[in-house]
Amino acid sequence: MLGYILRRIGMMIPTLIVISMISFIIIQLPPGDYLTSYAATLRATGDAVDEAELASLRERYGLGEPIYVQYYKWMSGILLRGDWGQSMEWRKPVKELIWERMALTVFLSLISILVSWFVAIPVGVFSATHQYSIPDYLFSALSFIGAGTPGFMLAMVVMWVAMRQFGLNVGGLFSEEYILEPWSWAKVVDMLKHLWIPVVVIAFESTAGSIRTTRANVLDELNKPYVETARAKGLRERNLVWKYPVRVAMNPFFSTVGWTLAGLISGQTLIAVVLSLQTNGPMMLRALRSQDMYLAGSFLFLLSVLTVIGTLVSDVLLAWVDPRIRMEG
Amino acid sequence: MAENGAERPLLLEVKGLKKYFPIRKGFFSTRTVGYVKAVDGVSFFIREGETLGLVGESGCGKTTTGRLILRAYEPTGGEIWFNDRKMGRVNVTNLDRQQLKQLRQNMQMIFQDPYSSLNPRMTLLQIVGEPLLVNGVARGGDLQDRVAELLRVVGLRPEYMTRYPHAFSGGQRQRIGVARALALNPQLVVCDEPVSALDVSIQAQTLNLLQDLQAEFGLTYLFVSHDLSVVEHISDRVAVMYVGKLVESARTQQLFLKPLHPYTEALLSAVPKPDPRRRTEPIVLQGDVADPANPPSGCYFHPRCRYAIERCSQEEPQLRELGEEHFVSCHRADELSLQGVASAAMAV
Amino acid sequence: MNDNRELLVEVKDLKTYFFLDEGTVKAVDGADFNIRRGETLGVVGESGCGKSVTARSILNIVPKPGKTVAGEILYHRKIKGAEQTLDLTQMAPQGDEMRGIRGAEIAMVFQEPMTSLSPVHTIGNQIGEAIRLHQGLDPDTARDLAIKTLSLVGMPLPERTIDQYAHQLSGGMRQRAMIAMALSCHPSLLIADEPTTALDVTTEAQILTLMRRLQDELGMAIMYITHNLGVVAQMTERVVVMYMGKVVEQADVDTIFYDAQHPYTRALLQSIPRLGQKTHDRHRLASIKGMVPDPYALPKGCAFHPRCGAVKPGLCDQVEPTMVEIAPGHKVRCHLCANRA
Amino acid sequence: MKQGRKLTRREFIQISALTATGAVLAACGQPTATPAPATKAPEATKAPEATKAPEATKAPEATKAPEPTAVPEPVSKFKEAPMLEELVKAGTLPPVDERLPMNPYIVEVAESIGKYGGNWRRAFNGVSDRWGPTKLNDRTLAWFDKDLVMKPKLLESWDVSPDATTWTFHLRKGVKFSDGVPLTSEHFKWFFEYQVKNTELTTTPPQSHATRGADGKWTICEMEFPDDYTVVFKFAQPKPMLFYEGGGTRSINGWLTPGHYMAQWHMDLVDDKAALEAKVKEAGFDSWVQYFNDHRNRFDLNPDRPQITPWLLKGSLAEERFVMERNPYYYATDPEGNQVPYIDTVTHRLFENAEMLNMWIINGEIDYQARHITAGNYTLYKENEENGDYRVLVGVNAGHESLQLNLSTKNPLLNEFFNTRDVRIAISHAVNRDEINELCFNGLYTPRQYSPLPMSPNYYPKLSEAYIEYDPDKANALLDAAGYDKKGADGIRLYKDGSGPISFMVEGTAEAGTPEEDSVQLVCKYLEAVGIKATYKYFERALYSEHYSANEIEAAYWGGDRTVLPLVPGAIIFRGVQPDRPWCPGFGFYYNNPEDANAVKPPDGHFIYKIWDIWDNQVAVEPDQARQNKLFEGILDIWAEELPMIGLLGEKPSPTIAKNGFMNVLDGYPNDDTTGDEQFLQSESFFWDDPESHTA
Repeated sequence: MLGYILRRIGMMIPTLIVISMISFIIIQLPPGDYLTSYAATLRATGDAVDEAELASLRERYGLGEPIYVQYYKWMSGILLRGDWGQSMEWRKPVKELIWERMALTVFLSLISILVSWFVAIPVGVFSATHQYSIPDYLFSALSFIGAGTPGFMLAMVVMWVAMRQFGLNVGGLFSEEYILEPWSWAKVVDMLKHLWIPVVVIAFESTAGSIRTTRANVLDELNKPYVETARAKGLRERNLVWKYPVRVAMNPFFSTVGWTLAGLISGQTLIAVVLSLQTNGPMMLRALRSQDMYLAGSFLFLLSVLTVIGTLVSDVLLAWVDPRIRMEG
Repeated sequence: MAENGAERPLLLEVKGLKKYFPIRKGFFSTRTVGYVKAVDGVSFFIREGETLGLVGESGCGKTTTGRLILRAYEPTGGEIWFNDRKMGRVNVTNLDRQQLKQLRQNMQMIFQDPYSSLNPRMTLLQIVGEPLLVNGVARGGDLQDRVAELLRVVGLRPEYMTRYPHAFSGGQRQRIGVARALALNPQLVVCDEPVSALDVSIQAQTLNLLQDLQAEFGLTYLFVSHDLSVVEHISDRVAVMYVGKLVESARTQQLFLKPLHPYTEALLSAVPKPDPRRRTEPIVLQGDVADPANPPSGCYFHPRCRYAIERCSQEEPQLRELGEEHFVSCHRADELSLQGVASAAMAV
Repeated sequence: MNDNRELLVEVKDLKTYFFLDEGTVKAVDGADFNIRRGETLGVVGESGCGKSVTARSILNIVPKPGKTVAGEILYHRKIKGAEQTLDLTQMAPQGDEMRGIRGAEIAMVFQEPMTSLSPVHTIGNQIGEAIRLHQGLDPDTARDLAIKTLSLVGMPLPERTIDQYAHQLSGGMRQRAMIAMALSCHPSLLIADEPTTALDVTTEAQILTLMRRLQDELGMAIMYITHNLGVVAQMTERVVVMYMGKVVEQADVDTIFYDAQHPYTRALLQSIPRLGQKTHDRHRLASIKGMVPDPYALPKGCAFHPRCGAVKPGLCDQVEPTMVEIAPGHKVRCHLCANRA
Repeated sequence: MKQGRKLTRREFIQISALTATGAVLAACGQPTATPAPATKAPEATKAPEATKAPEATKAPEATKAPEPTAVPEPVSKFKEAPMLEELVKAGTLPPVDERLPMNPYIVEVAESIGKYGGNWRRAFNGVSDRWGPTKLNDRTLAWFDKDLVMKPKLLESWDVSPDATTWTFHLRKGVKFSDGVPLTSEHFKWFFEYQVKNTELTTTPPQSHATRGADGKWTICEMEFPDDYTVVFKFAQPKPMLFYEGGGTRSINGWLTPGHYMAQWHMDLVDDKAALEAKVKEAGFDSWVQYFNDHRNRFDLNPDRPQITPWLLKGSLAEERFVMERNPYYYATDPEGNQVPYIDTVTHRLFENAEMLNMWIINGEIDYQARHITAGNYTLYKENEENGDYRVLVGVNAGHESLQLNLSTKNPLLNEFFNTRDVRIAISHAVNRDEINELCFNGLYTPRQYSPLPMSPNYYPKLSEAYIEYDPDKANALLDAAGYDKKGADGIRLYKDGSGPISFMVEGTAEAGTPEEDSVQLVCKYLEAVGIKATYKYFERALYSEHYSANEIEAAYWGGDRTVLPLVPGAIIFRGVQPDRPWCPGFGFYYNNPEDANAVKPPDGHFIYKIWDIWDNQVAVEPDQARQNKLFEGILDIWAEELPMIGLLGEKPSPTIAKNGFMNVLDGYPNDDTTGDEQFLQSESFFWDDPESHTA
């Protein structure tokens, strides 16, 4: 298995090189560059455009150079110095920007995934074992609504209700006064007060899908002969359901865990934008819109890298949880 | 018919047929580490109008052999000579795409699973008529007439033509499969476990149907099955396969009454006889069927064979003819006296 | 042929129905038979005749939307010498007592050894589970016992097999593992639901030999469900023939094969090709005409009458026959035999 | 709600209008009482004693504190914020009198003398939105009073020679950077010597320090620094608009540099060049120039850089929350000698989308802001005034809804059509401005041509009211008479040669569903009614800019702003040299550089030559602001005659959120980039009525 992983990693390298080139070309595709977009924004807000500043920036970022030179600069920076380039908009190293937000992004994603699983799996299992019961119909209806409601819309509704009905401070993960504060107990409490909205919104959407998946998977497994075997052994129904069909039905979950890696960067972008969460999603969206070349490129590249790694992780995880795959060969 | 069978011309002659499937070692690798020798140098022939039974346990290569003859798989080696009605005697393994299309009009297949081998979104007319349409044999009103005729032949009512497969029971579906196979009036029909999935009572109906059709249209069958009783019942001659190799072939009665290969003997002995008064202890073979990816040395059967001598583990036996049309690959075939099934009067 | 072994299970007028949107399927519709201690009872019939549902009714694990609606299943239990008779149909399926019987006193082996074992748990885990559950042993002792049971069923290298997964074993070995699991708690009744149907003939021979040996050694009763008349002939002492949810004939195995009275039993026996019977070419098998009727719309009268060669119009298609004992231990449900009682 | 005198918008406009009329006589930025040939900036009310003799031209030592004897006033002269008093008591800060100049800048208060303390909450949307915080801070060499008259601010006064080639700045004495270092002419010199003249740092000469000759070449001025508080510019050509061009009212960055700090980042001035090189590399920059320009010298990115702004950076704009804190050395007081700003801290909070900002507003989490706040949500803001405990003030936006027909379009038939004066006038008459206003903008706008606002000294009713009445008959008559009287079967007019129909695409960045998009669709409908086919198409703004940059645009629907003080930004839209308001992008390129690939030479006799001539040879060389304004009317006359661009609606209300209790802010202020948007009334004068309840 180790050899396999090494081999897969080896195969990833050419893939990633091609991906990095494509990322770079994609961000260069739209007309203009960061500076035209920047100037246009300025004009749109009625601000003066300082041509000297633009000229200096153009030179600063080598925007006049041919694309392959820019690409070479970028890539060699990444490979030789771990330098992902500078964000034109944020005037900061890309690496710093992404890392700054990574902790929050990962934290939020994990919490949401956990909450979603924590809810979805029991509900899905219940629905499956009580197929066509009233709670099953209820959960099904709920999960269809969940799957059908755009997350950003839900976010706005929840925010509005939280604000108008409960007078809560909404947006972001902290009250304004805590944003720049160092971590403290009060800050944690403050965060928990804010955290529930994004977690509920993000989890609601993915929970809906997860309930459907769990229910369908468990239903598939419930009628398998091995479940009957277990039943014939005299096991308690609840125990056997969790030990056998649910365990097998969880395999698809494990196999998608790897995919959530990419979601760490891009996940729930719209919701994060609506809720003004300082995660990577909104930053990526913003970078793409403002044509912040290196930042956008790095995001695209990272996304691809994480997708590729995620696939590997998924495969390994799946093999780990499923002896049928693990043992083969 | 076995008696006068010898005068009939050969329809199919298979020589040294091989099919190796590469083994891509497991989930975590894509490199080929070996081959499953699913079919490994199989030779037999079928005369026109006769039924050759091909028996063996699962994984012995019998199904693969059936498919190789139709070139549903590309053979790894060997020759398949077929006496085509139009093209004459051709080597199936060398045919080009066009010729193959022609050939397939004369070679058809009936599958084991009557549920999955029929497209649920097609009506009977479409299913049975498809080969006619594709090969430009009939269309429009002609097509309907021909399909109606075929359905009648297999014992289904022509009015069913517009229905979908799900409206039929397992036995009826198998009849649909037979009708489709017969649509182009083939010379050879490869029957791949056609009755294994059917209930006892339906199995009998289907076997009778196949026999009736053979008599009516002069069909030739390659009858692939693991059920020795069924094979005995329907075949003129029988070939036994073990781990990709043909170990014995002979006229049916000869093979069942006087087998020459210890594996055949064990197989026959293992079949539970439907007669409580003849409770026999079967010859219980030790261990499992050999792994075709990693077969034993010498005779593949030797680790399980109770007659094995040292030579069996060293030297691979060749198929040889002992007695008229009785082929066997066993070093000790001439010295052993093996037990067949006793010919007893049927109870009731 | 009388048998004075004690009764173990009495199935009396068992009715297990499935309530579906399309209608009610009377999967088991009045099954009557007994199983004595240590005997082997064969239950024969074509798919859908209700033989598997009968087995599940005994274990009280009929899947939804099925339900035992009538009848009794009397289980004569011996606990420390004391006799106790329980009606299994009256027990809560999830109750402690029922679960205590299930897997411990009445165990079951299923048809498909591949899919009947969990793909993601080791053999040892699945065998040990039953042992721990019913015998309250600690995991280590349970494991030792599981290894012993595996060697009992002739599993080569049981110490290694116990940590393997189902897919690593051959079909025969899987079925041995299944049998080991069923036997691990020394049940008094083993229900074997087509245990060799999915196996090759040489493997089948191994398993059949094994089961015979185990019965000799352990003395449990076996209810052997199969559609293979050869297996019935070789394995069982008494046979119950079922058709459309009903027992149509029951007798000792010799009687069934040599003196069957029900037209269905006879037709069944005639429709199978038998080894060593190849005498003439183009020999036709006797087949049963028509098809198994639609379970939602059973024919009036005797369910077999549309396919019966000896049907008496006005009687068979109108009146449902009752079970008649025409000879000691030989019961038939047929109008034609009614006057022979 | 306690509040001082509230200047209504109407009043404000009236005042401004009066001022504008008066401006003909009394030029802005010039005291009426001093009709000297050389314009002289008004002196501050409290003139300092005779300037100290120029001690030496050499810069004061960075660490050297000003001589205490230089400020002989008693300690009680100024008052300061409590938070600073504490620092002074603690000994970490010099007393207020040492921190303030002898003659501080006196900030006008719109309502009343303020109270100290509190925090002011705003929102921003990222580093590229630095202009919000920047405008809040940047009012430097000079600023406008309420009547839009430019007054010296950091400067005590200035002189300009009659030919406008020599400018002399007189600095306030004792102004200090936020690190306590006195600001002197040396800082102007540093900027000139080490930045302007350094061709690495400055690739094109800044317009503030150079003049363009007839040959189109730029010549850098010469500078003299006779003493610590005097800075002299000597230009090769007249430079009457020095303040306008150099952003004189805005950032100090175009004038001076805190060289005592920045020297450490300047390659020519460091001893250990390798060390600087290493720092540059470590920070991820390719060259020291980039690091210097793009990072070290930016107030919003480098909190260490000494400032002279009212508030100082604490943290970075690249954070979710951007905090600024009062500058203890800020050189201004209110009329009673209280050092400003009143408010302790300003915080900007990052929002990712406009809806979030709206949530904050109606939840009362924004204290004073007009930036990013749109008229389209006016009703929403009004409805939630009570809930959010704020009031909606309304400023006057300098922008207009307007239709630009590309007079330099490459399509010859369309070019001829657009360049027909009567066609443009017909189109102007063809649109029903009142209806657009009512249907799309709740009637909040005012029908008018693109022209200076009424409060502007350049207000010119002749232009703003020209051809604005809805008269489709007249439009049809004009079009018929212009030779476009033939129509196709669909009722659309044909070109003169009979080809056609006359059809063009109007490009814009207004997305479907916005009031702006509704309005341009209405315009297209009106045009169709008079037989002209115009189709609106939304373009992503980068694509839009590609189109106008290549002069490939036929017509555009895009705002027209810079109408408060049009001369300050160089009247770029009036001159047609602002290509994103593309009424003649090709001509604009030609004006800037006749060799430009996309330049289109206007045909001989085109009115635009007249406009350029008036600008280049009259307005741009006239140092006297009153005369400048008068001369500019020549251009406005041409506009009123030719109507180069079809203005529709203007005087757009600019909703401004002001939390109740946030004082010294007024309705009706001009909202334009040139005048600092909602900071026109000078943010350092804003205060909280109850600062205790508005702490950060």
